[in-house]
Amino acid sequence: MESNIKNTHSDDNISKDQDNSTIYEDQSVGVELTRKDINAMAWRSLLLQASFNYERMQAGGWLYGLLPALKKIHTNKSDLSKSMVGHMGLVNTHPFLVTFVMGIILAMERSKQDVTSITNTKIAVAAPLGGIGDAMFWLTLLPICGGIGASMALEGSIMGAVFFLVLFNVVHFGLRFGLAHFAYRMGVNAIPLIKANTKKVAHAASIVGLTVIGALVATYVRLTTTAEITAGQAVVKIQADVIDKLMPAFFPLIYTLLMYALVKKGWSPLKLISLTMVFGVAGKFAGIL
Amino acid sequence: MESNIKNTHSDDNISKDQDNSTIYEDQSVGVELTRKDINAMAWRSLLLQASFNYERMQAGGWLYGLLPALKKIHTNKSDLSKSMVGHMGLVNTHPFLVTFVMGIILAMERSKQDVTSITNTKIAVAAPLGGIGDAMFWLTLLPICGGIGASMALEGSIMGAVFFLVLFNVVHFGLRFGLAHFAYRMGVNAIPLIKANTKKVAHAASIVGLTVIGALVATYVRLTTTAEITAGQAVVKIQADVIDKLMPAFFPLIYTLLMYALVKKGWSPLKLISLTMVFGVAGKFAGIL
Amino acid sequence: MESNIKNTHSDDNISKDQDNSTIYEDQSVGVELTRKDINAMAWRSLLLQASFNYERMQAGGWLYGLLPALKKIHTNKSDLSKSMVGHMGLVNTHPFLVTFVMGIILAMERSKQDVTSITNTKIAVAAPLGGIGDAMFWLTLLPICGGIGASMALEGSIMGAVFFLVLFNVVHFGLRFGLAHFAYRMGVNAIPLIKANTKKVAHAASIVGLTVIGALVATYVRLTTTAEITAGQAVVKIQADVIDKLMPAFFPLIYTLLMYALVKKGWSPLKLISLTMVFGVAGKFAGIL
Amino acid sequence: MEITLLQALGLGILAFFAGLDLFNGLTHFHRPVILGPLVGLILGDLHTGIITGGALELVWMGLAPLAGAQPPNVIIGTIVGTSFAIATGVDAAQAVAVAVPFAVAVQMGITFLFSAMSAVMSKCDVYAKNADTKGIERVNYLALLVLGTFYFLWAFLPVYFGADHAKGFVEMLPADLMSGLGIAGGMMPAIGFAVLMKIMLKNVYIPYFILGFIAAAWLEMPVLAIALGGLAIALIDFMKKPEVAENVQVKKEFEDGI
Amino acid sequence: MEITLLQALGLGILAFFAGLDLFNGLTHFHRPVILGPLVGLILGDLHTGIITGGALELVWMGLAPLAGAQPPNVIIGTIVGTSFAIATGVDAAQAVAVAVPFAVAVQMGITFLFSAMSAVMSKCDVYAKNADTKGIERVNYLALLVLGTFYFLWAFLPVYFGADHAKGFVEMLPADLMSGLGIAGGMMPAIGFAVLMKIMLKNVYIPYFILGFIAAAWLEMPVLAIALGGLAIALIDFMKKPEVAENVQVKKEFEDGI
Amino acid sequence: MEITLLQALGLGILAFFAGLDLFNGLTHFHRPVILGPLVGLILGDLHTGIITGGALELVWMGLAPLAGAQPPNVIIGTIVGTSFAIATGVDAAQAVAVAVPFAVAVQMGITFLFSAMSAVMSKCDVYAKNADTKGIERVNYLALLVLGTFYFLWAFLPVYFGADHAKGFVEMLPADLMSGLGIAGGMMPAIGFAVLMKIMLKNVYIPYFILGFIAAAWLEMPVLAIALGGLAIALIDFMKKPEVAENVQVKKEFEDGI
Ligand SMILES: OC[C@H]1O[C@H](O)[C@@H](O)[C@@H](O)[C@@H]1O
Ligand SMILES: OC[C@H]1O[C@H](O)[C@@H](O)[C@@H](O)[C@@H]1O
Ligand SMILES: OC[C@H]1O[C@H](O)[C@@H](O)[C@@H](O)[C@@H]1O
Repeated sequence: MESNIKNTHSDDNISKDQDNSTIYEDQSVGVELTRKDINAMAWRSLLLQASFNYERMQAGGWLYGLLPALKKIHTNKSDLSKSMVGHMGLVNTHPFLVTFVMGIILAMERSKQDVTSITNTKIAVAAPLGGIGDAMFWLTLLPICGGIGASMALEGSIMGAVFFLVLFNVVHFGLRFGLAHFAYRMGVNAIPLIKANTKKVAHAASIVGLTVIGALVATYVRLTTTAEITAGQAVVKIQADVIDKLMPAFFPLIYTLLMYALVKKGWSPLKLISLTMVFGVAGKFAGIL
Repeated sequence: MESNIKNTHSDDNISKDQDNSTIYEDQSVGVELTRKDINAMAWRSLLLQASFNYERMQAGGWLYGLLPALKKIHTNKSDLSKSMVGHMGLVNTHPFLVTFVMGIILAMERSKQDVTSITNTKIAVAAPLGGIGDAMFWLTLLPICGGIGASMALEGSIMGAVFFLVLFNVVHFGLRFGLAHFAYRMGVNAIPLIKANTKKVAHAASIVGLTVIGALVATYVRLTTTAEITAGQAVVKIQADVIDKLMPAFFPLIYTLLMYALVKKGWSPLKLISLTMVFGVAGKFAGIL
Repeated sequence: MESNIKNTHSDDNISKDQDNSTIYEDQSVGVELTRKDINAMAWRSLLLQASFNYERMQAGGWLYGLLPALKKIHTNKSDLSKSMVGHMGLVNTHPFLVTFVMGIILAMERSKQDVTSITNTKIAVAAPLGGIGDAMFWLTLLPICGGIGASMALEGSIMGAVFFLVLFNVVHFGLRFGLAHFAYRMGVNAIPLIKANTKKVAHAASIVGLTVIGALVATYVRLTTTAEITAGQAVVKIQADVIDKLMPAFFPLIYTLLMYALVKKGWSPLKLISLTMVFGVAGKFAGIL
Repeated sequence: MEITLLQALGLGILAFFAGLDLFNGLTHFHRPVILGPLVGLILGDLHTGIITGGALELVWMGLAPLAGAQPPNVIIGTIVGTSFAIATGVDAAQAVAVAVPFAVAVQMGITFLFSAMSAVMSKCDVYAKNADTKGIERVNYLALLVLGTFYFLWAFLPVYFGADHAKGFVEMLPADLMSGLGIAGGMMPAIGFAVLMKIMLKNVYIPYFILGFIAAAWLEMPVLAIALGGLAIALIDFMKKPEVAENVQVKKEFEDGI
Repeated sequence: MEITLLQALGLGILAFFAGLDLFNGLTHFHRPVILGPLVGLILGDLHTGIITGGALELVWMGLAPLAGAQPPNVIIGTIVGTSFAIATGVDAAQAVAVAVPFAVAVQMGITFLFSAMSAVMSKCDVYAKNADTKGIERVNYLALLVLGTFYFLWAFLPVYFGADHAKGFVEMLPADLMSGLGIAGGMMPAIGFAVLMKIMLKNVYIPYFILGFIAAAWLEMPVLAIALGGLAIALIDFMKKPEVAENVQVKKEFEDGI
Repeated sequence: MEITLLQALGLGILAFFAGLDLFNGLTHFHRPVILGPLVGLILGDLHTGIITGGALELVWMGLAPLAGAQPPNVIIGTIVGTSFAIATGVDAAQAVAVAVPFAVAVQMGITFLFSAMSAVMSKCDVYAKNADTKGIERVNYLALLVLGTFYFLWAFLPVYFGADHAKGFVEMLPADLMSGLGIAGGMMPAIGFAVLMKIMLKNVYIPYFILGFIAAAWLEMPVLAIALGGLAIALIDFMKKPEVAENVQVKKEFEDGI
């Protein structure tokens, strides 16, 4: 509850605080971006994660993707720098859906929205799309294409590889370019609507995002115990007789929540991976995994 | 969103516009309708679809069912005509649940509501009941009774027919007459409530209606492909290996949405049926259905 | 609808009516309750149902559990009596979760809330926890532990009994004492919040409660018919061919609703049990159960 | 076996009333499970009538007119199919094959009729304007007569002249055409749903359509269960409002407080 | 085998405490899986006790007092049933048959007791008024004593006098009566749910009841899953409010704007 | 079979580009089903490459980097595993055993790289401040170069020097260690989800997490279905607001009424 209210407030504050430094000097609408410009953006978005890192995540590649357009929009150097600085902030989203966010953002840049509301929109839309995209593409599209491809490959047919590559990338590039143009065009006509609804859209997207993450935890985290309680000739299989009856995917849930707690505690991915490996190996040796 | 808001508005307008021609001259509450009158209405409602057609759908039979009661209520000829004209407007609902709508409407007529709000209520309640009724009676009650009857018939027993006829019509006539009386009595005591809540009731009914329609699409539209991709000795069954893994009932959904688009484009049922038949036959010859 | 609105109002009235007799004379915050006091309360809560009866249900045992703490808090005799009288009102909740309610209530007593709002909170929180607790402990935890224990016992191992006793009571006493301390501590810091949110918390708890009860009806009430309709060599099994196709757990639902109607009519449990037994035996003799 | 003129007429009359029952009366004695035996009675082979009727009932399961959209016509399908089965002694499966093209033809015929019928509505408007109740009733009665006659002919003619040639006629048709029509039959309900959606679907209801679809497609819940679920959701929505009112009220006080 | 007076007394005392544990203490050592072995110990046949206890545990699975509504009494059922099994060496199934009538009788006895107990509440009111804490405690202790004694008798008497005749006695009863009582046992939970509903069910909660029912009846989800789902829905509802507040606020500004 | 220097270099270059494709380009030619055959081509045994690739694809199914969290590295796993299978002619299963430790090592290496890379961000800030677009681009290109080289080495070295000793090396490792790492691999996605949750999870969204979990854990619905369900819920929430607005308005009038 509180946290919820609190955060709402904070949001307001952000969107209210009108620190001048966040307003572009040149307020005249920037030049129209051509289809070529948007395509360029989409192509460059392929390098979104070139300089991926755990501090800013995709920030470097994100800015890289926007640069040509930003240069066209902000003829005034100090505005350009202002905008670039803003885009070096942490951002992380799904690499296929990123062009959707980029398109909207470029539309906002062009109409010279203040940097803060641009940043807010960027985060609000990008973050949930990360989870959604992972679910849709990494954990649904990919396994399906992979599964079909593999089944053909196991019969020794090279067609498996071809089938996989084609099926997967039709979706991939279709989305990457389609969304780029769609979002930019939409963005141009809908700036006010977007500013007004960013929060609502983000809210809706987060609902979908968290729903799928909840599903992913149960679907993709594999963790079961082999522990048993033996009593005379009677045996109780902890997993089959207790856990599964109570809550399937119990351990995956617990472990994910543990990871979550540690992440919030600020543990680095490296530490988490090490921990997981120790856990797995130790558990195996202890004979409970 | 917009469309939603827009339509809300339009509704308001309608319910606001107080064009006098929609007010009955004689505002004195009409004579009480006896059980006999309501029964008469229920009996006549059996001809609801006598003059069914794609312009007004059940309008003709609907008015036919109300006539005796309307004559009793509107002693004043010009009022009677006013009311009859109103009831010739398009209406379509489920033939079993129709008496529920009729009952409410008669109650409103009797208390001399203005024609517009009567029409609004009629449409608002009738439309969703169409979808709900189809789901409950044509696609749940009928298949169950039919299934049982058929299984008995296939064993050569005439009881199948008897069983079917009895079971089905107990429900049928029970509802037809039960709802007629219930709705009229309720209506009389609840006019204000009804006027106030028409929108809310319609909203609730629409929620149920669309939910079941979504279910019906997946349940009753049968459309699968036999197409395969062959590569060496490896074979990919589009339906089993791709579609079913991605979304069962994918084609039924697509085809329904296609029909929907065409219906909105104003295609006539005749054209849609022809199209469907061409599609089915062509698909068969092409070997993909 | 109405009933809903009505009840809302009534609630307001209650919480508004500030009959002085419900205000404690001594308004100074009572002495801090030590861990020992809370433990004492938890221990005594084991006798919650000592004087269980159908008029006040757990009232007697409830008061019994609170007494030592109440004596410490209300040094002033007339306040003590006022408080005790308040706690003799009907209350019923789950015996494991009761300490959660007790903890909150003691916190409120200590800060000398007026008796009415204490009573409201007690009822509002206790009632739904009854249904939830039954679902979680009597109908989920117990069958699971029992099932495991039994399966071991049937193999002749005494470990079944041990396993059952340990597993079950770890949860039991863990909750009983854990909740007691948690609730009291929470209560102390959150009185205002609690007073403000009682209604909302109760609402949330009731949602969960009714959801599980709906589930329990379908899960734990066992009632099916053996009736058949025979026609020539064709046979229709009412349960398998009609009911199960239409609605599994149809009869359990109907019978529960019947019981509910009778309970509201004021039938005593004794009468309901007798009725149920007559029904069961008669049905058996009639050959339809 | 020869089908006599009298029998053919009998079947025609049966079709007349069954045809009305499909949209009016709705006792559903027009369903194969009942119509089959009746045809059997008329043709003097009750048993085959019962069996074939049972078989056809399963074939037409789930096919009913939705929002006026016609599936392949069950009545003519049953009458022609059953008569054929009795006349030539083939089994149900083949009877179906024969029934289908007729069922489809009538499906289109009726759809055409319902389009044409639109014309008379303007006439009704006039009657209504003049409060001419008799006129309205006449229109409805006439419409019934037309519909019934239509059915009479579609049952009488093929059975009287066709029944014995039907086999040959059908064997002429390519098998793919037949099964193609069968497939089309399975798709027909989509049209009805589309019309229902045109009538009922506003943007706000799209989510509920999705939920219903999911429940049926993936959870494979029966329609009744899903309808109940929809009802529950609708009720929650229906009973929510007051709170808001309440809130506004709260607000009111809060303002006065100022 | 003969059951000695001492053993019968032992069982009576066991019943005394188990009886209290059913509503107080709630360690659930009164469940058959534990009570069975204990009876076995007393009667000197631990093994049979364990087996029979296990069997009876399954019979009584899911039968617990809900909202004070009594199912057939598990304790007397277990003690009489197990003793009988040990005494006469019949198998569990028959032991159950013998246990049922006693279990049912005690079920009614306890229900009666809980009705009668209402009387003493007024006494408690007086104690409360006088802030007489001792009084309140005395009432509770006495109530326990009464309940325990009741159990003692219901275990001691039938076992001491009945055990060996029980077989004959039960064989006298028509089989249908027995299985009829069994069926009734299966229906008993409905009473508890009904009482819970009386306490908790307001119109606004009907939809949630429906949702829970659907999830269990059609989706066959376990109760825990459904409870979690209910929790999620409740939380959504619980956390929604603020928004409204927010809106109102928005409104406020908007007004000021004027 | 001996792996020549040229072949090893070829594999190294393959790894270079595949490595970039894992995070950039994302055509996913880096997945085993395609990478396997490519390795096969280079080592002159296409068939084994295809088969092994198919097998490894299934092993890595569902393992992708989420929120930057690395699962055991699929590329080095595939290249080393497949080369080993081709070189020593063992079956896929054993190839996997060999692949795992390398895959895990690289998983950690990359994670380390992504931590180190954080350092250069401050550099980017400076470039940004000076609107030095070239600078930004340079950083990204360099980063790609570093990453690619890292992959080159991890493919080249083990294959060139290791491939034939790999078997011995792996046989030295205790079997439990290997399967323990396998188990850990299955747990890795939890890390990605945790990071996603850190980014997206506010209290208000907890209920939706629960609903998604229930749908997957108990109803075993596929992710797509659950996402659709979430979408429906989100839309309902999204389209609800206006009403409130409306209400407030109502309120407004009501006030004016005063
Ligand atoms: O859809 C509602 C209603 O529409 C038309 O009136 C006919 O198709 C009926 O069979 C159907 O029930
Ligand atoms: O229903 C809540 C509660 O009611 C009564 O107190 C008893 O039946 C308990 O067993 C039950 O848990
Ligand atoms: O989670 C969103 C996104 O996070 C990181 O950028 C990478 O792990 C991507 O693979 C993933 O899609």
